Formats: sequence, C-alpha cells, structure tokens
Amino acid sequence: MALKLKLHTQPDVPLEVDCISPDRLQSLSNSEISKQTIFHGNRQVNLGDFFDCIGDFDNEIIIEGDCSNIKHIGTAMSFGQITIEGDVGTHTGAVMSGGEINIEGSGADWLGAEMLGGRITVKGDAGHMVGSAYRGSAQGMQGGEIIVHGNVRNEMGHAMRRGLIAVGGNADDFAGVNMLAGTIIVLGDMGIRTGAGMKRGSIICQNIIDILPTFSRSCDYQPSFLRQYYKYLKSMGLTINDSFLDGPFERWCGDSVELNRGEILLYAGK
Amino acid sequence: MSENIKIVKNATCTFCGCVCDDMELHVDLDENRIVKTKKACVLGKAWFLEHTIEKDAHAAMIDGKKVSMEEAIEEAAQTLVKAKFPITYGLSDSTSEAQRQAVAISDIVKGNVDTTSSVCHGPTGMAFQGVGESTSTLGEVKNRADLVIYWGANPAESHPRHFGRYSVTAKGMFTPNGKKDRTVVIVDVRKTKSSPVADINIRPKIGKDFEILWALRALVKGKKVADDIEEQTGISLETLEDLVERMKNCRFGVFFFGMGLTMPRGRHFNTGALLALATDLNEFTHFVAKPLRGHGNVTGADNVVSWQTGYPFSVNFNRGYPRFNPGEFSTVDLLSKGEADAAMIIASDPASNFPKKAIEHLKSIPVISLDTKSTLTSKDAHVAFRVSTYGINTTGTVYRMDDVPITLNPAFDSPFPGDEEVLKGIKKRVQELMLARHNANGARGEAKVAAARIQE
Amino acid sequence: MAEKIILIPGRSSKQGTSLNQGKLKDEYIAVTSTLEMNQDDMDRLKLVDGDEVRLINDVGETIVRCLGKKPEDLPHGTAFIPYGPPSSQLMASDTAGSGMPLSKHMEVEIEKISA
Amino acid sequence: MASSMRIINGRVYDPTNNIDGEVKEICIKDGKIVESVADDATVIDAKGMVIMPGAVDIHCHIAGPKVNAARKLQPEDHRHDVHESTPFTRSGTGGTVPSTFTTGYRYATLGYTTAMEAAVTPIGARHTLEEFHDTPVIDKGFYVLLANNIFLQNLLRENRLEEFDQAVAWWVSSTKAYTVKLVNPGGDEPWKGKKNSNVADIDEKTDEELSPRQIIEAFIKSVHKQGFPHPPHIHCNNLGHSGNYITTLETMKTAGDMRAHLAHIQFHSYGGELGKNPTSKAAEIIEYINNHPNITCDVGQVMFGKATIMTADAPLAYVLKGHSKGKWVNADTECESGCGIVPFSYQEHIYMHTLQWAIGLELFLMSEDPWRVLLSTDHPNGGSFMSYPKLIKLLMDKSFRHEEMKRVNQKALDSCSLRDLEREYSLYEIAIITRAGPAKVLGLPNKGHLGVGADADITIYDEMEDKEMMFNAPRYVIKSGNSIIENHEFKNDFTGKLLHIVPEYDKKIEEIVQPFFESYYSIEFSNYAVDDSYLHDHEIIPTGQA
Repeated sequence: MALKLKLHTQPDVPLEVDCISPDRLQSLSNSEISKQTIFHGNRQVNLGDFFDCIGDFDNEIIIEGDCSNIKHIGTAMSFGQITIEGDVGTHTGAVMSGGEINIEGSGADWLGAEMLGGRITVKGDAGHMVGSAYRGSAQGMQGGEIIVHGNVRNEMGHAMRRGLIAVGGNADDFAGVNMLAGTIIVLGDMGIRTGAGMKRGSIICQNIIDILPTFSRSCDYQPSFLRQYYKYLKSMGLTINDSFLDGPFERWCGDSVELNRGEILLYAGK
Repeated sequence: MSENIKIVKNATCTFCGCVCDDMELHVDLDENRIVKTKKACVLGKAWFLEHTIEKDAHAAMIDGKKVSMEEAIEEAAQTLVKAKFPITYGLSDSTSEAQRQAVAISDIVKGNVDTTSSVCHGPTGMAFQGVGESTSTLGEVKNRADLVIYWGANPAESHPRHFGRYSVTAKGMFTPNGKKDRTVVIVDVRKTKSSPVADINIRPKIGKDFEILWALRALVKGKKVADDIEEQTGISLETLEDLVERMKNCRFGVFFFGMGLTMPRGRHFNTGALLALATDLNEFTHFVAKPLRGHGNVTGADNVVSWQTGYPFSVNFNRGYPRFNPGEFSTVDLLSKGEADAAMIIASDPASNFPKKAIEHLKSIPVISLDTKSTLTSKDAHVAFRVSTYGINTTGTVYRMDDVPITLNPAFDSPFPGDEEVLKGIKKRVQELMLARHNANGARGEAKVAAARIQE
Repeated sequence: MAEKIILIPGRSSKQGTSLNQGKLKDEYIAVTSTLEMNQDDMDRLKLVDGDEVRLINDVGETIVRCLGKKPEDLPHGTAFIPYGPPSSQLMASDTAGSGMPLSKHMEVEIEKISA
Repeated sequence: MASSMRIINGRVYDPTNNIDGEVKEICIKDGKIVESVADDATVIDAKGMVIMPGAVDIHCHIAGPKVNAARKLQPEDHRHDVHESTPFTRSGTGGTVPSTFTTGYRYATLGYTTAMEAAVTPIGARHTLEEFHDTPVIDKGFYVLLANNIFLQNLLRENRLEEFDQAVAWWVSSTKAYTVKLVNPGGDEPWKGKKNSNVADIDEKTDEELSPRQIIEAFIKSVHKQGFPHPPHIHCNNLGHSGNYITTLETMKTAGDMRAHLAHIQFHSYGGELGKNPTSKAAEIIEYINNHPNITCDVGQVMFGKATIMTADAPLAYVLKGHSKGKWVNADTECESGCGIVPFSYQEHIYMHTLQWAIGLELFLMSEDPWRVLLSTDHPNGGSFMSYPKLIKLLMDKSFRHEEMKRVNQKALDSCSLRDLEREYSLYEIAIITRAGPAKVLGLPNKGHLGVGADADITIYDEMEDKEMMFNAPRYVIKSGNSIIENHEFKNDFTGKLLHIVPEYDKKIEEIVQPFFESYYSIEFSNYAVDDSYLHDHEIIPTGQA
C-alpha cells in the first residue's frame, strides 16, 4: 500500500517540502511524518499542518491536491516512487539520483534540475530549465530520464552531461544549450538557438528548426539508435509517428564555437 | 534667488551609472535648492535642479495619513515581521550604507532581497556566473582603448557624458588625441542619437544579436559560418570579417553593452555571448567588456548584496540563510506569481514599470516605500517614508558602473531623513521583534538571548 | 485596421529628465506615452503626428500618441517608446528563469483610434 | 560589553613570553590582558585545555573588489555550504570565497582573531573598508598594491627618490593601508598594453628604463627608511613558473640586509625548465631564508580540493585559465593594477599539484626559524583558510603525513625530499607560526601573545590527540575581552577593528600627484583619498621605529 499525502490546506505563500521523498519518510510512522518540518514561506511548520497522511509507505508516495505552489517534492530522492496526481511546483525531482516521479498534471521550472539518475514523467507540460544546471554550475542533468508529454519552455537540458530528455510537445528557446553530452528528443516544434554552445550530445528534432550559423550540415542518414529510442518512448506512452522510425535525418554538426562534436538530427522525411 | 549661495566643488551626480564626480553646484541656502550646475549633462542638470524640497510632503505616512517617524517605523517593522514572505526591492538609487541596512533587514526577517539589477543587467550578472568576464575601470578605457564598440546601447541619451569622460573623445595616456586615436563602432537596430559618433554603424535585423555574436566568436576562432549569414542577421560576411580583423588587431579593445542585449529574447545568453567573445579575443590582444549600468548605485547594490550573501541579487532568506535563484527569487516573479505577502520598496517604482501582472499583486499586499518623490508605488503604500536624496542631501558611498567607489559630497540639508537612517530604525525594531519571537518559542530548548548581545 | 509591429521600449534623455520632476507629473506621462514610428508605416496606417493609437497584445493594451521618424532611422515594422506605465501594460511577466521579463522587441498590434 | 575574566588551570603556549605549556592564570580587563582582576571576575576553568593567543593570518584574501568579484562568480560554490543566522549573528554563505559575515565567524571558529587582506588596489580601498565593517569578530588590515602604480614608476624612472618616498607615504596614508604590496612588479604594462604579455626576468626592462628589480629595491629602501611596522609584502615575478626559484633568490638578494616579506613562497620555489614540469627547489630557498634573518615569508601551502585563484598577477591567472578551461575574470584598474580570477581545484593525482603540496611542506619542515616561516595557504589561492587545522595536523603528525602521502602522485614525491623529512612541529612551534610569528613580522606589539598589555584575543582548545580536530573547534574564543564562543557556541557578535598605519608625508607631494590624476585617472583627485568616516573601530600602528 502506498503512503498518501492529501493536501488539506492551500498555502498562502509557497511551501518547501524537501522531506517529501522516500529517503526521508521510509522509516517513519504517520505521526512522525506529520511532524516533519517544512517551510511555509519563512515559517517552519509541520507537514501535517498542510497534508493528511493516509496509509503506509511501501516504496510509493501518492500526493493529492493542487501542489502548484509546493516546491522541492522529491528533491535528492534516491529510490522509490512518487506520484503526483495534479500539478506541482518548482524544483520537483531536482538532484534526484534514483527512483521515479510521475506527475499526472503539469510540472514547473527546474524540473529534474541537475538530476543524477532515476526517471521523471510528466503527463502535462513542464516549465523552464527542465534537467538544466543551476546558475553558475558547469553541469546540468548528469543521468536519468525526463519524459514530458506536453510542452517545455526555455533552456531544457542546459549543460546536461548524460541521460535522456524527451518531449512530446514543443520546446522553447535554447534547448540543449551548452550541452556536454546526452540526448534530447523533441517531437513538436522548437524555439530558437537550439544546441547553442553544445560540446557533444544529440538533439533530435522532428520539425524544421532555425539552425545557428555556427552549425554545419554534415550528412543525411538513418540513425539506427533512434529506432530503439522511439520504440522505448512509444512504450512510455508518447505518440510516435511510425514514419519516424526509419526516417531519414539531416545531421548538423556543432557548435563550432565549442568542440563541434555535438549533433542536431533533423527529420527529413516530409 | 537669494544672496546666500554656497558653491560645492567635486560633487557627484548619481543620476546614471557614469557617476561623474566633477560637478560644481551652486546652492541657494535660503531656498534649499541647487540653482546652477557646471559640467552636468542634460540628465544631471535635471537631477540637480529639480530636486527641490517639497514642503507640503510628510516624512512618514500610514495609509496616506501623516504619522510620526516612530509610528511609521513601528508599523513598517510589524508588517515585515508579520509577513511570511516579505520582500525588499529597489536599492539602486541609494547609498551602499543604506543598502547594507536593507540586506540586514531582509536577513533578520528571513525575507527576500532583490535589486533593480534583476530587470536591468541581472542577465549580465548571470552570464558572468557562467563565463566570467574581462573588464577594467573606465580610466583604462580612457587611457588605452583604441577600439570602442557599443552594442545595444544608446549612451548619448542614457549616459550623455560617457563619450567625453571615458570612451570616445576622452584623452588619455596612450590616446593623447582622443577620438582620432580610436575607432568607434555602434551596433544597434535603430539609428539613435549615439549613431553619429561612430566610425562604423552596424544595423542588424531585430533580435539577431546572439546569432551575430556567435558568428563573430566562430570567425575569431577561425571557423566558418553559414553561407546565409547575411540573410539571417542582416549583416554581410564581409562586414563581420572586417570587424573581426579590427578586434584582433587593436591594442586595447572594449565592448560597452546595454539593455539592447539583456532585455530581448535571449537575455543572459546574449550578454554571455558578448562576454565570451571578449574573453576569446584575449588570445590575440587585450579586450574588455563592460555593461553600461543605469542607476547611480546599482553597481553598489550588486556589491553589497554579494559581500553580505555571496550572491548579487535575487536572494532569499526564508530558510535562515541566503539562496540565489533568478526566476524564483527575483521580484517580477515573486510578484507576478503572487508569492510575496509584503514588500519594502526602496528608491524604486515598480508600480510604474513592472509587468502588469506584477503590479496587480503589488497593489494587493502591504507595501512600505522609501522614496524622495511621490511615485505610483509610494502613492498606494501602506507605510510611506519621504526620504532625502543621496548625493544631494546625504553623504555615503556609491559604486560607479566599473565598481569604483566614490564618497558623496552633499549640497544642502533636507528636512527628510536619509534611507540609511530610516532603515537603521526599522532594522533595530525588527531585530527586537524577532528576538522576542525567538525567546517566546523557547520551548525548543534554545537559550534565550539577551538584547545586549546584538551588535549595532 | 490592426497591424503587427515590434515595439522597442527604451531610455531617452527626455524620459530621464522628466522623471526628475516626478513620475506623477504631466511631462513624464506625456513622454512615456509617445510612440516613435517609422514614417512610412504611419503613412500606410493613415496616421499623423499626435494621433492616438491603441497597442494590444496578449497581456494588455494601452493608448499612446504617435510621432513619425525618418524611415531609415527606425526599421519598417518597429516602433520605439520610452519606458513607463504604458509600456508596462504590454509586458508579459514570464522571466524564463532569469528574473527579467521580455522588455524589448515585443510583438503588439497597433490600431488607430478613430477620433 | 567587555567584562573582567580569569582563565585558570589551562596550559599556556605564549612563545613571545617564552611560555611553553605551563599552567598559568590569564586575567582580562577592559579588552586587555592584565596582571590581576577582582574576585568577582568571570572564571573560565580551562583544565585539560590549551590556551593560546588568538591566531593572526598574515596573508589572505578576504575583502575588496577582487574578492567580491570571485564571490559573485561562484553561486555553485556557495549553494552547498550555507551559514545560518542566529538571533544575533548574520547569515551568509561559504565555499572558497565566503561572504563577509561568514568569513569573520569562520575565522573565529578556528581561533583566529586577526587577518590581513593581502592585495587591495588603492582605488578599491574604500570598498575594502566597507566590507571590513561587515566582517565580524576579527581585527583586520590590508596591504595596498603599489608596484605597478604608473605614477610611482614614473618617479623611479626619473630617479626622483625623495618624492617617491613621499608619494608612497601619501598613498599608504590616504588609503588607510597597513603596508605596501608588490605583485609581479613591472608586469602590468606588458599585460595591459602589449597584448597580454608579461615580464619574464627580474632584470628585464619593461620599457627602456625600469626593471622589476629596480622597483623592488626602491620599495624596500623606502619602507625601511620610513620604518613601517611590516616591510614590503612581495609577490615575486614568475609565480608558478618552472625555474622561478632563481627570480625568488634574486628578489631576496635585492633586499640586502633590509627587511622584506615574501608572500606564499611555495609558489616561488620551483626548479626545472619554463613550460615543463617543475622540480622542488625548497631546499635552496629555505637555505637562503635560514641564513638571512632580514627575510620573512609565509608559505602559501597548497591543500587538495577546491580553491579560487585570485591575484593582482593577471598574466598568471590567464595561464591558469588555460588549465582549468572554465570561467575566468580579468579586471584592470587604471594606473594601478591588474587582476585575475580563476576557480581552481588541486587534485592529488596531478603531478604539479602534488609537487606544490610537497614543496610547501618541505619549506615548513626544513625551516630553522619558525618565527620567519609562517603558516598560510594564501587563502583561497592554495586552499581555504578552513583547511588550516588539517595543515597543522600535517605538520604535527608524521604518521598522518605519511598516510596522506600514499594518496598523492608518487612521481612528484619521488622528485622531492618530503618522504625523508621526519620533523614534527610542537604546539609551541604551531603557536609561533600562527600567532607569535605573524604578530612579530607584522610589527603588532599587542597581538600574538598573552603578556600584560596585549589585546585580550584568546583561544582555548581542548587538548586532543587529533590535532586537526583540536584546532577545528576551540572551546572558547575571546576577542578584545568579549566572550565570542563558549563551549563551541557563538554567544556574542563583535565588529573588530581596522589596523592601519599613517606614515607622515610632506603635503607638497599632493601638488605633484594631482596633475597626473587629472590627466590619467577617471575620478577627481579630491574624491580619491579615503576619509575617516570609513574607519569603524581602528588602531593606528606607529611608524618610524625601524
């Protein structure tokens, strides 16, 4: 049985709940869980002041209620599962190293920022800086997967070093900016300046995009690894057009202001 | 005009980031106003001449009614302490001494502090955190620069003495002939009052600065750029290559850049591209890049917030220690997402220049304002302090756009207190209130703390 | 008839001097409500200096007076306005994780207010 | 405020007064050490504890323009090391470049009560003093950068030595500095004006007339003549370059028998060929120092882990940028200085880094006079001041040192003599290199000892086998007679004071400096000198007693 945390009171100002993570709650009784310290703005309060705790922790935490003003759920978690039944606030799954977060609604900014491992799936949209680095850091996401069915905003995968980010909808500007390695797949439209400053890594786009003047077209080919990725994403519930599976792709190399060892693969089948 | 005239020499104008400290002011001591300025530009003149004492204004008001200073300080302190997410914003037109008090208040009440940097050169600060920068004081530009490039800036209107004092006609150690020893380039999408100064004007397509800077970086590194570069950016490859040659072969090059880079799409990546280009050029010659900072002491605000917290702006203390995150703890976001529940606005007017949504939330929460004049923000403030003007009425320290600190040499006294004095009063009171709360919560086994232990 | 233009808010020395008198004073309000336009665009929209126009986007709308600029000084399809309360009405609040709302190069619709 | 206090039963280490671990009572009144106090004084029972004077850091970078730039540069470094507020102390952030409040509190938690910021541009003095006001607990001062000052160099070129002395005094006085700092003398002009080049030799003339040696000699003589309490604080040319030990020896020779302090000398003790891996010349350098009592130095030990390079030596920072491949800051100050900042990390497996670590330890262990070879990491260049306790353990505990040696690059160890050095520092010697020595070298008569009349800056440690643990957490810290830390907890806040000198000068020198200013500076001459409003609590150390 899962532990259910049901939001009974909407916060007036943001709640910060780093303690909502399997690592932190696994060995606690429900009354101890209710007494966990969280921050309501600058006030230290108890988790129970805002959430009812129902059931027992058995590797899974289910969160019910509109959590769009609740930050840091699953931050730094290393195992287990968190299911969020509605929307959720910023920093969800940031620096997590394992386990799984499923968001039925939409995520917000810094979803999975600097994450090390595990998986985050979002049925709705996500915000800016998905899987990105925090300001000043040399590395963003270093492992794991983020799968967003809807749209994401700017700076997805900023300085990411390993892992996969897949987006069913659109991505805004600077997707994969300063990327060190890893894979980004976007099935919808892209904003501008995709892959700016990328050193290595792959960004796969299904639609026509603006390419920076520092990328050069190297060849057209049918990358076989993509077939595996798409099959996997299909199994994760993303809608994949079958023509993509064997489709020809334009390969663009860049960014020449950096190592020039990154690639943007542009679907050329239509 | 009365006979009672005092002349103040080497006064400092704090209207813009140039912080010219060579002003001569003629002060009418009977009428308490400046009647004549020497060396001031059009902006400086207005700054000095229009700062008269409004005799019918009240130093302290609560909900529009005149109150004593003590009552206003008490109400301000209570408001900040009661709030769960109090924010402090502004600070760029205030002395660093006052800024230090403001950051202290935010720390003590576990609130949030942000400065006008976040909607000005905040993106430059973020770019700096990504790539660093090569920079210099303005005297080095005056003494050495033989290639001066303005990008997305219009100093003729925003910093009128910049050309003359520091960058274009200024004569220095290795530039004895001023403008003749320099090449001036202006990159701007429109013709501005600055354009005639330039030897070379480059007018790109709108919103293509990043692409151009990126192409220049590639060319500097000897890489090719896409054939359709002119179609993409409006600038021909020949023009770019010519600029690259000039940049690599100059003796001391400088970029000055403005909000034409920080404010449009691309924000911190636009400025990051420019800082990176300047860094790249140091492989070939000496090159620096400098943001044209706007307000008189916005650079001081960056410095004070940095030395007290480790971060330049957008700093949150909710958890009892500083955290930095533009986009989360920046004022536009805290207001437009409805997260702040009280605000102290110092020397700034967000109610007139923030996005509409942010203004709407600001109007729904208690606001404490400190300003030298009535503004849209102070008009609706819960607690409004009318304060004296820094540099004109109060001394203190300001940091020029190149981080050079200068002591202010005020012209005449104001009946209104300075920011620092008001903020010190609020700080003392919030400290007492927080201490009382701490001692009341003594159930957690913490020792009670005597007030005597608190330092000034 | 509405047409899309790119709006560039920025600083001007007039805006700078007038704010010293006070932001609630007439001159500041007048300066920050003046839209500089490419003269060709104005001619096409049948506007003359001093005409009131409405600027509209997803965020809001505002009414300003227009003033013609030589076509070579201000690119076709763009307009300049000093920062101030009118430009705020059109500014979106999203900062994309930067703290900075997009304050330049805003796409707006412009329409003449019939007298 | 400060009350009277009596500390009893503790073992006292006070090398200035030749006290080596004796149980002795220490009495405090009105912020000073006194002979005796009244019976109602607060008593601290220090049984089983070690009492030392508060420690003095003679060379660190903790305040001012370059430090603040390095703070702004590294949010990622602060994020993981936060410093919470208490109801009476301020919050902040740490990392290699902590915020001001955190800097003061953290120095205190190590038992340090005085620290000297080692490089401030004259034009940045005001900024530095503002930060000092926000740096709690410790007393502090700074050294002002003058060796690349164009006006002073012009005087030397024209051989106007009398005016040179006056101008040096004017600059030191009007910035409220403690002494002059020379960094890579003569190296700024090639960096700024000759496409980022540098001066390579102490006798190379950067223009037709002036060599680094002439600049160094002029400052040593001038400061000697004027009797500053601390001699010129010298960062030699060629820092970090293989083969630089020759430059270092030549720099020391330039002093003749006049006093000179060589900063972070570890970075200047390398043999080998330029551009290739260095070798250790610690033995040659320390031999010269051992035989020349006019020379003092601090070591600038490298500690493994994160560091931040911040230096007025801009060409050096540019070289290091090439190694770190990350962010880089260059900042030129008109007519006065250069500056470079590079976030850095010293790693055990890297030959160069291990050798630097080993050379520092060699210098300590081969030093014959602890009074003249002082402890520093050139914070944060060689590592944070927070690593001092570990460094003390490396010096005091031979077996620990040998354990650590197993983890580092063995090739580097093969090329130096560290493995053969068996010396262990005693508590008395530690008290010398961290307290009595720096105070003496700085010429601070009331610091670094516990004799009657000294400032009541006192640290009390639990005596422990593990010296790192011991020096990491004093049980009591008393600053100017105020009990700051009691039982490892902060009990009070305190601002500390500025230590500076005010050498006299003939006012006429201002008439000579002013025209230069009007031509080449960008601020007005009359707005340049720092006025007394920037002094919070302060103490003027007398000059002229050489």
